[in-house]
Amino acid sequence: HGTDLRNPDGTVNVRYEGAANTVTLIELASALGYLDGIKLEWVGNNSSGPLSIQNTATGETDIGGAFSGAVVKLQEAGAPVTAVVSYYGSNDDYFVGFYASKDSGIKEARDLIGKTVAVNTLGAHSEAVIRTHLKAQGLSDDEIGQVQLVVLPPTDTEQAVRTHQVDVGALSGAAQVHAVKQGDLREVFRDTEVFNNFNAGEYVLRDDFINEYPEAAHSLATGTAKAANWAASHSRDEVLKKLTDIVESRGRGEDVEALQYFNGYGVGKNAPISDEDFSRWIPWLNESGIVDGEITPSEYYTNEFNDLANEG
Amino acid sequence: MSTLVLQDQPASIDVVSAQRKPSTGRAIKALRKTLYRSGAIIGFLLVWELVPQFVLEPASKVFLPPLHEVLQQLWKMIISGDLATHIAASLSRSAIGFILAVAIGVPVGLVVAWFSKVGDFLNPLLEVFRNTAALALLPVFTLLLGIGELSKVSIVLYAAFFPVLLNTILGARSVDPLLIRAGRTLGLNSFEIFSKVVLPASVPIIFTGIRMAGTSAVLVLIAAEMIGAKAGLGYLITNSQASFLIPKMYAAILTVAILGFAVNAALVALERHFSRWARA
Amino acid sequence: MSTLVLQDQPASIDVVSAQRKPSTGRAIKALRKTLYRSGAIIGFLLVWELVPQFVLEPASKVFLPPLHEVLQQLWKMIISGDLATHIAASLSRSAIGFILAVAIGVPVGLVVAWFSKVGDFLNPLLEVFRNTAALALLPVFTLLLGIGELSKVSIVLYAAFFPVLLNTILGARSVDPLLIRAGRTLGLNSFEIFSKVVLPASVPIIFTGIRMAGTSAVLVLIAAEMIGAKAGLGYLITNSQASFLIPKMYAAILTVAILGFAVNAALVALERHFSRWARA
Amino acid sequence: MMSTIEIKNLSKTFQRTGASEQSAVTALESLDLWIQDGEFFTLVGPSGCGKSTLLDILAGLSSPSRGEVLVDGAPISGPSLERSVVFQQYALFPWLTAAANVQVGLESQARHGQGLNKAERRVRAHEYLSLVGLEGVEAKYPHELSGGMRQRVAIARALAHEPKVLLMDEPFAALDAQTREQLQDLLLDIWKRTKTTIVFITHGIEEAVYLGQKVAVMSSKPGKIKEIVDIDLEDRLSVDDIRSTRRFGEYRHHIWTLLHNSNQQETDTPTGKTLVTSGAPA
Amino acid sequence: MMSTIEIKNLSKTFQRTGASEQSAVTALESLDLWIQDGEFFTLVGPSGCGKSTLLDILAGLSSPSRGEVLVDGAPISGPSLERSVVFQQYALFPWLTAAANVQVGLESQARHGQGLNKAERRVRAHEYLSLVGLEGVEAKYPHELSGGMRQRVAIARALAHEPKVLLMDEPFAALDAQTREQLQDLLLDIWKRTKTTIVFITHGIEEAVYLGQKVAVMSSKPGKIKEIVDIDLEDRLSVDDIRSTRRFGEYRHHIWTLLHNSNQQETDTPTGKTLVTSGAPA
Ligand SMILES: Nc1ncnc2c1ncn2[C@@H]1O[C@H](COP(=O)(O)OP(=O)(O)OP(=O)(O)O)[C@@H](O)[C@H]1O
Ligand SMILES: Nc1ncnc2c1ncn2[C@@H]1O[C@H](COP(=O)(O)OP(=O)(O)OP(=O)(O)O)[C@@H](O)[C@H]1O
Ligand SMILES: [Mg+2]
Ligand SMILES: [Mg+2]
Repeated sequence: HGTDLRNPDGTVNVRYEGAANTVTLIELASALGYLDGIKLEWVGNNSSGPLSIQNTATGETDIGGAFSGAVVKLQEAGAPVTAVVSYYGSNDDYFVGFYASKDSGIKEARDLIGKTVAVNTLGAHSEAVIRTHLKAQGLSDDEIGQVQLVVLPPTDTEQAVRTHQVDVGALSGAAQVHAVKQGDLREVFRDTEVFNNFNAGEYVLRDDFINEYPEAAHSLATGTAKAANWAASHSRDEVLKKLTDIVESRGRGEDVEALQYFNGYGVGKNAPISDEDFSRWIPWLNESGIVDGEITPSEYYTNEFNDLANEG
Repeated sequence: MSTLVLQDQPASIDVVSAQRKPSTGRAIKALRKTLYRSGAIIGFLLVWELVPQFVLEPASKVFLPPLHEVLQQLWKMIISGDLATHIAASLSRSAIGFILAVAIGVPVGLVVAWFSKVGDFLNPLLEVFRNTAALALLPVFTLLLGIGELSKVSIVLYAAFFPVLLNTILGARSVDPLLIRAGRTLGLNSFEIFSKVVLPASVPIIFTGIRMAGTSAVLVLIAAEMIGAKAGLGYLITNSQASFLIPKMYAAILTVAILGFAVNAALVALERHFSRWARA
Repeated sequence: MSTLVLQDQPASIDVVSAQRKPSTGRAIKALRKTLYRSGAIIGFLLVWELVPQFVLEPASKVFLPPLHEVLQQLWKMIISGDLATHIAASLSRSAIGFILAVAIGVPVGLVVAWFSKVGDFLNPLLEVFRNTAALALLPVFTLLLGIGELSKVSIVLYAAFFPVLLNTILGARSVDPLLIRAGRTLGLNSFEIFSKVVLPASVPIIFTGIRMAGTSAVLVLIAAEMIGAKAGLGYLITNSQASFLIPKMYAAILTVAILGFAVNAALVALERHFSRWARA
Repeated sequence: MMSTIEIKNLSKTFQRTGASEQSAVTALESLDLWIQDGEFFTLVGPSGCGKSTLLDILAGLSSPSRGEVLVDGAPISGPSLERSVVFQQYALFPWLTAAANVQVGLESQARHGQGLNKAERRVRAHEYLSLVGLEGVEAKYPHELSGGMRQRVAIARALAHEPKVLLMDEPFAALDAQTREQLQDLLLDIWKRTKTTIVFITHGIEEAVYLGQKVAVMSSKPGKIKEIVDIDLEDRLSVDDIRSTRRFGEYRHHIWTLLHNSNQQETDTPTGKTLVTSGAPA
Repeated sequence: MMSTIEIKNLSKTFQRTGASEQSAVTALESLDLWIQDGEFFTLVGPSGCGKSTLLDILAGLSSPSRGEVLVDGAPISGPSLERSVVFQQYALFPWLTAAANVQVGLESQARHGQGLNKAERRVRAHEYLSLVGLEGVEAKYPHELSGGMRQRVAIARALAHEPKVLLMDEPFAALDAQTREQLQDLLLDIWKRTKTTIVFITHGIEEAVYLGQKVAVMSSKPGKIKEIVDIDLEDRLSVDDIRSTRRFGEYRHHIWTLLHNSNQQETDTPTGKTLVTSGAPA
């Protein structure tokens, strides 16, 4: 993309999009001093993974992260990007759950037929999980088709479920904790029931960025993995203190209160990427017509820059 | 800039019969004229087709596919009936909101204009609301009215209401007082003055408002559908974008363009019809 | 509806001197009038304050906080300077886009109107673009121009351009041909006819377009800022919403409302100034 | 079909509230006038002398400040179909065809239960359009008609419901000289046939003399009747170009003198008078 | 300041392209006319006979289809400050003050290097506004003036750059009768002082006779000069109400007869003629 990203001091300037009231893994990595030779430049907030990696593909940012399925779709559409490190996943602490109002009578997969489900963005994690789950629960394609997905900002989802504007809402992270705390919602299922613990999304870099600044790619991937490990290995209080410091010092007019709902990044140790992280979604990708037949997962990613992953 | 003001009218009176058998010479001329007039559009479409293919680098081409790919995609959606579903969803929302806006805006506007006390009272509030970008209120509509059809129709109603209302007030206020005097001497009572003089006299200006409302309705609806919808053209655009179905996204945008054009043309035709008596 | 057409002018001629010392009776009257006129706004604000406190259930109250909470929040943001930053970001974007739209739209409009061949050629394309909701194109702008200032300013430019352009064309076309003939007999050449007759004669209609452009510019900017921005009022709204800072969101919306009102008032004042010669 | 109009001690004052202090304009002061059954009564006077004010009061569109106006002995309480008005600017409803315009008054009558049915109304409209020399324009909209034709439609509209009195406020002022003369003849012809009482306001001395049996000359500030001149000319339509005759010239001159003297004090600055000409088309 | 106008065998045809076949309207046919230095020349004729067409050609705003028009021996090649025009609808620039309107022609002159400087232009504007009886309105916008005052400004504007010829197309038609008479007198007065050649179009026979040294009567379809009447009256301004005199009546009648005969065939249906009155204010 032609623009020289190198700063006068020799560091590489890396543009990225953040998220409101949240500290992303690279931000944490940077704050922890794990990003050698990198200077992060915040260009705005974004709550959609697909848009985030699109902006990376078009050169608006240099790093973006999204759900694996979206990474596949972007590459299948022809964009020259490669995934270099996992940046979120699902485990017992951090996961995507599907919640209905307690008085709604929705308890299991079959109850979802003909109902509406709110998700944060289409074509991504929640959609893929719910489709896969319904299929696994033995629903026919026709029945699955009757489950309507609606895009809603996560903050609206809670209220929308409570007031029955949607029947079920997909929630994760802070919005999830906030909603569950009220005690009037019931979890119908969560993504870890479908796949156990898994890495769900990757940071991607543009291929030309990788070629031009391999050491920066290296620093980003490894730093992210280190930060994920740091968050998993420190006490909640320590992590929260760090995150609070970061949010308070960056002055984006955010709400530190929201951090109290933080419950990890869900990403596995060392944040590696595996073939499975992509092949897991093949049925859904096929069904939604984005890819035909088999895919070769190894084309989409590399662990080459993640030293921790290479160590095993 | 025509100084030939006299020309049109007598000519159109005399020649109604002669017009029935256009000569071939005229046909060719008309064709050439049409071609000339479509020149810019054709040029634009050509650029769209050729630039992505021959000028852009592959990485950009992904996000700006050539026209034929977009048309193929459009055709697919037409065949499958998908497009019809989305158009129907968008059209019905904007139609309901728009019709409500007209149905409420015109009578309220007439009342406000007629009873100038009411106007004095309401005007400042109306001014504030009118100048509050509908989209800034989108979150409020979602919070208060939910994410369903109600909030979408409401925001369309909101966006379309003010142009209708304000033009109705303007129209009714600018009715020639002479016509009202004439009406009174012809035995019309207050209500008849209202319905038979003020209303018809305001029609041309009201229609300007209605046309503006049509534009607003479409604009705001697209934005509203980008958030919390499961069908509609706005939904189709964001959804396609999120799934990197870029030709599909352009097909949806093209549809919005054509739809916007058609809605406007329809309103202009309606306006012509209802204002045909207005000074030529 | 006033039939008292004669009244204003002679009165304003005779009484300029008498007006200098308004009596207290008049002051009270003016005050009462102002109060009456603000009645609806005050009523609205009261409802906003009281309904959330006494009517709504607590769960809904979270999403519609009473006015004083919103004002507190607004005050905090004013004190901290946050609000100024966001206003500055939004204002500068819309101002740049808007000024560009005027600077390009007016000359292009005049040329199109004057050279009717050019008009014939461009018109269909302009019609299509004009009716394409700017927000439907937002993804395209982001794809092609990125998520930075350029794409935001461009979308404002796009949205503001068409009202200016089309009203300029309309204005220039509806210039009384008699004035042009008069100009020619007074020794004006083509360019002077253009700059000294057509342009000033079109000013009132051009200004209508400019006012519409102002509204469009704000509307579209808010939407653009809702997607991918790091400052600006649209960003403030969505960001506050995403952070559950509901009073902050309302404070931002209130700011948009006041800003919209102020922009419109400023444009109306400008219009008055430039059109003061137009028939009263 | 006829009516006597008695105006007794009529005054009209306008309050002006635009400014800090209320100033009042006395448009008419202590005006007395007697207009007979079936008379063609013309009224000339300088701009702003209160002609239109008087006509408005006769039409019931505004009410006297003092004094009274009786039509056939009864005071005027508002507009009525018995007194039709023809305005200078035609005042046709532009969204109605010529025929529909002519039927407006007829429909009002019908709503009050004393009128014609729909078919009869259409016939009547046709009849009155023919009376003013307009046949075949029933379906045309006002903007498709010339100024002269529009004023003919307005006259047909004013007459169709057969009022007792026809009030006309400079009806021909906006027309060109030749069309004006045509319509003057048309009006005389109609008057002779229908014998409707006509009150006709004009600025034109020639027009006043040509049309009126009586010409009232008004003076201004405040508006008063200066003199009423009886016009004794042979039938205008039977003589070729009566306007060029000596007798006509004498009447003309007499009224000219009356007007000229009454104008004298105000016309010292040539602008003085025209300032008030707010009625002139812009 | 004066100029001879020679019109030789002038024809003007308008092509109408609105319909399927091109139809042509012959507005003027083989017209010959000779207007002398400093003459006050009036032109009357029925609506649509080509009066405005002729004036447009004289102004250089449109060109002849055949024949030629010479001013002081040279053919007209376009509009020129030597020939000023006053239109019926004033045609003032509404965004300019009265004084600024009057200066438009002066500024054009200045741009061509043969004019006055800024201060002189202001003085000149004041001078000509005084000439038409308007003092103290320099800073007013047209909408603040009455119709009569506007037309005065238009006359001042036409004269300020001291043209050789003043062309006037029904300049007083939109004014009320009394204002019109005032402006007629004003115009005569100016003409006597400046001795500018004036070509004055009107519908009004009275106006034509009152103003003109010569009255050309036109007939229509196609437009031709029917007769040119020399008017031999004493100085209008020195006689009280010359319009009511016998001699005036005779001229009036003579022209009336000329017009009446020429109109005869077209006026059979009263609507026939007025249809063409497209110039009437709507
Ligand atoms: N509604 C009104 N309010 C205040 N003053 C008025 C009103 N109507 C008329 N006048 C004043 O009353 C006087 C008479 O006006 P009117 O219109 O009756 O005159 P006119 O004789 O019809 O004049 P013209 O010949 O110009 O039509 C004028 O001084 C005018 O300014
Ligand atoms: N630009 C034009 N195109 C076509 N026909 C025209 C045009 N201008 C004038 N005519 C025709 O030429 C004839 C003469 O018109 P012109 O305006 O000169 O008449 P006039 O004597 O000025 O009429 P009036 O008294 O109504 O002003 C009319 O038949 C008119 O319809
Ligand atoms: Mg009057
Ligand atoms: Mg003419």
